[in-house]
Amino acid sequence: MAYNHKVELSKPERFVGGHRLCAGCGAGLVCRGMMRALDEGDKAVICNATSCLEVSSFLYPFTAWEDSYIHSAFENAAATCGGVEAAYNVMKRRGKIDDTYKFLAIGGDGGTYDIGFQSLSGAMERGHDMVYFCYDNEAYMNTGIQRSSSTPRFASATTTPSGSCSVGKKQNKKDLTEIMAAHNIPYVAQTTFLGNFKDFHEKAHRAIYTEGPAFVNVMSPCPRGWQYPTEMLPEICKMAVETCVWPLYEIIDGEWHLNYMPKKKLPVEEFMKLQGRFKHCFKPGNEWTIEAAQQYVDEKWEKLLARCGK
Amino acid sequence: MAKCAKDINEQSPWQELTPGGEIYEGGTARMTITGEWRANIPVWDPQKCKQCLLCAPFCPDASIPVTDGRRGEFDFDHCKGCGICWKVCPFGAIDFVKEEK
Amino acid sequence: MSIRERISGNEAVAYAMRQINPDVFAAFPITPSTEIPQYFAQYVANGQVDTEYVTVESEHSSMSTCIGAEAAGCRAVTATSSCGLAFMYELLYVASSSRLPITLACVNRALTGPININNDHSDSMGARDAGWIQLYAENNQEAYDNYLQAMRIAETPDVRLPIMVCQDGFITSHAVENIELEEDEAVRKFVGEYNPEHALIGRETPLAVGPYDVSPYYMEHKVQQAEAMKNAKKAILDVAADFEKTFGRKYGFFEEYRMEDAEVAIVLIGSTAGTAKACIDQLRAAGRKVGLIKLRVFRPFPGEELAAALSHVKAVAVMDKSEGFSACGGPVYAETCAACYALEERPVMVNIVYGLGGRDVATGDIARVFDHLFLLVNNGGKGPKYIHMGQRSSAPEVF
Amino acid sequence: MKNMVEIRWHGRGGQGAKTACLLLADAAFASGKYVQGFPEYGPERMGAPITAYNRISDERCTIHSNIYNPDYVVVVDETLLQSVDVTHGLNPEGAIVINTHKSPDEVRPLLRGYEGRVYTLDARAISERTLGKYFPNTPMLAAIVKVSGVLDPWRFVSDMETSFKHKFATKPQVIAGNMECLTQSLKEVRG
Repeated sequence: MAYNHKVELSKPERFVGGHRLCAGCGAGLVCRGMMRALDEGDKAVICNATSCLEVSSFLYPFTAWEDSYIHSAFENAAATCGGVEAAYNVMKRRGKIDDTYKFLAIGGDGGTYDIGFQSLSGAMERGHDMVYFCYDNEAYMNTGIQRSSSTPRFASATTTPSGSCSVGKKQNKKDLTEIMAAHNIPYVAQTTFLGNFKDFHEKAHRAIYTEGPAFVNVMSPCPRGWQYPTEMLPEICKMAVETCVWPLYEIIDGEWHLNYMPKKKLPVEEFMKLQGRFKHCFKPGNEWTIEAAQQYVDEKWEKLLARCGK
Repeated sequence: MAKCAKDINEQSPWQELTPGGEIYEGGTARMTITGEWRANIPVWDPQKCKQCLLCAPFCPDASIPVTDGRRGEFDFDHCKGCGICWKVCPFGAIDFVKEEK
Repeated sequence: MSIRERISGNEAVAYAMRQINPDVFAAFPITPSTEIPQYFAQYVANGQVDTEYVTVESEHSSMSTCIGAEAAGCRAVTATSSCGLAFMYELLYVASSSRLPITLACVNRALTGPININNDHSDSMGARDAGWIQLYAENNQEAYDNYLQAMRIAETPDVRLPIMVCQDGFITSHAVENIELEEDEAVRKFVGEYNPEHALIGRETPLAVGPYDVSPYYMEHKVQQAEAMKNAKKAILDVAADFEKTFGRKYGFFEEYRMEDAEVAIVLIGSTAGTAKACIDQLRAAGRKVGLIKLRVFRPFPGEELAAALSHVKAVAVMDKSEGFSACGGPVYAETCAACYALEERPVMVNIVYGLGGRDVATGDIARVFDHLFLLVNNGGKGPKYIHMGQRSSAPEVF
Repeated sequence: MKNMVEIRWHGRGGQGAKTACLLLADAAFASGKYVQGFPEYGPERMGAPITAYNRISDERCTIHSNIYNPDYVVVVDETLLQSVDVTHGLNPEGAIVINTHKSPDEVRPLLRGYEGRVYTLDARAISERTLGKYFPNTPMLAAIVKVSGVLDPWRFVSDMETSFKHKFATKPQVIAGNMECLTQSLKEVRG
């Protein structure tokens, strides 16, 4: 069914205000969008990795979730979710429940790319009927902006600060979306917050309503960690896509689909210059960092185009 | 034992708290008034608003209520004043100003 | 009618699991508990159970899976040993603090390192403060019987705590012995159905589990957990009483063996109790008043009851099959001493750390412990209190 | 302990010594005894020396230690005689049974001065003859039953038939061979 923005936005809110995420936090947008992608009438259980989101959305006795929710630890959202799904299967089989439930795991890049990676990989391999959403804000924000394997090269984080002898993080960002695609699960996608949220919504909906495991990677800017004024979030997301730093694509049953081709691919500095974490890259003498970042994006983009048959 | 979040507070004795910190209802975070965090406030002009609803999904705090395809006044109990809605409005129907408290 | 059989301790636990037909089994192999998920996999393959059998990629995920499944309103079980239990460590706390009555079959094995696959209690003793109920078995019969009682104890509404059913790796897990099994129907009737009031799925209202707990709530939740562990004492005895009524075998917090007039006694846990009983029979035949207390329940710790049982004894050797590295004794010793502190007249108490990493203990070793206790009775309790037994040494040692 | 018999098995990983030990426990259990059958485990793999134990008695044995003074020893692989002190602690009133084509007198010099009874059985020959393959554990099981007298041999044979019928329910053609293997072994033990 075609995306109808007004209809989708008129649904009852399933991730409510009153949570304690920072003003302008991208994670809140992922949660709202993810829950909106559920068909009305379908119930859900959310399994949350320890993260900014967790400590902000279920601070006893206040839950921001209208649906059942479980947080167990930092590194095991996927396995916990698998356990809930297993319980559902057996309860269904034994005729103990009639309702349809969907199982959504959600973690930040720390709980997904790094400490929770084994748990995620295992759950996806086992084929649980669940979706794992990663709200990727490219560092351990909950503990104070330490680098993760998702932090892009040259970003300044509190454990990879820029300094007279440092231009920020030394390594490139791990490509988790590709790694998840290599699990040969039925659905993998990456998206972010754009325009009327059509891209996000359609991917979240497809992920939830694909039988078997699915993974959605959502670039979710963090104003504090990326050092930008809160209201700049939409612009940053737009630039991530227009520069091809964060291409929109999905892998359906092993087939790669590019969802958006920029009319004119913008230089990567258009994305970087909006954020304080790359500020040092623009200092005289550090021009090479931007060149290197550009080269990396270009290489990745060409590979992606080839994979998507473009 | 208290069953509802509204009956639980920092004066509740241990016998009154739910075991393991469970909560048996959804959306109790609404009781938290995060609107107090705000320094700047969005101001909506219904006259200029074309009801395109581009602002609504961009609110991290679910503070732009939408009913039957039309948005209403901000939920100032929960709006933290991030200003994203002001930025995404294509029609200048949302202003973003310092809040006088 | 009981069924006369001969099976190993691992098979006994797997057999109990089959009879109970739990909702979710999260499986990951580790020696010596591996056979339990293997037996169970065969039950699944043969259609003898309709459990959701989840073959996870690690023990960390097996406990996580159990947490998710139990919170969803199901009976979730797993089995592990040693490093596997250690890998679950954080989740053990999550399970107990979230008040999820998960059942874990722990086949005790030395905790690395150096790596060693044989028996001691360092794995479960390391987890003793994780908020789990812990039952220990002397033999395959007790492993089976404890397993049948475990869920009812754990799921008691004012308890709601996870439970670890322990037995000694290889010594009982891989030893075929005679056992009395119960009929499937009788077991199912005894164990009953699990229908928690609140669950993540299948209830009118949603459930949220695992909050961030700020200081004004955290302590209250810990007090609740502590109360639950106290309540577990009653639940353990209630379930044992019903078990005895149903199946005829009697259980309590501990077993007293020839303690009535004992002058000296040993306190220990697990399979060594059987070896000690054989030794005690020999010594009693020679007219020596020796006895044994075999702890079945270590969490909750039956301190008052244990102190009462030891109150008439002159000297006690508390034998720990794990090193606590406290430099002053193992965990069973520390807790037994603490319990006996309230006695007006306390026995002389020594700690003997033994059997680490599968170091074998024969009846002769136990006899030497009793000899030492009589020596202490006669010398007024002089000498070291923290003793290791069974190691080679280039210096003179107590044993 | 009334009438308790303790047996120690020596074999190599993968040869079935542990299985034979458990089968003996099964057979003794079937005849109404209290049994223990347990292997001593290490991290070793196929081919490494392994030890397994049986206790068989008329009442429950609670002892859970290894066996240091066995009444009987079974050696499933004669090459172990070079490297393992198989008669260590063996009761001089008891006996040892060795899988070899040699006679008891021929192997006695390898037993480090053991003065008790020595029995041999050519398990390879019997096994290859009756089963078409080398499975030493079935012949050695029969041998220890006969030598120890812990079970009535013919009652044992009939119990084993029941057990084989259960074990080989899907391939009944192998039952006859196994039964033949047992009976020939009982007859051919040399001592």
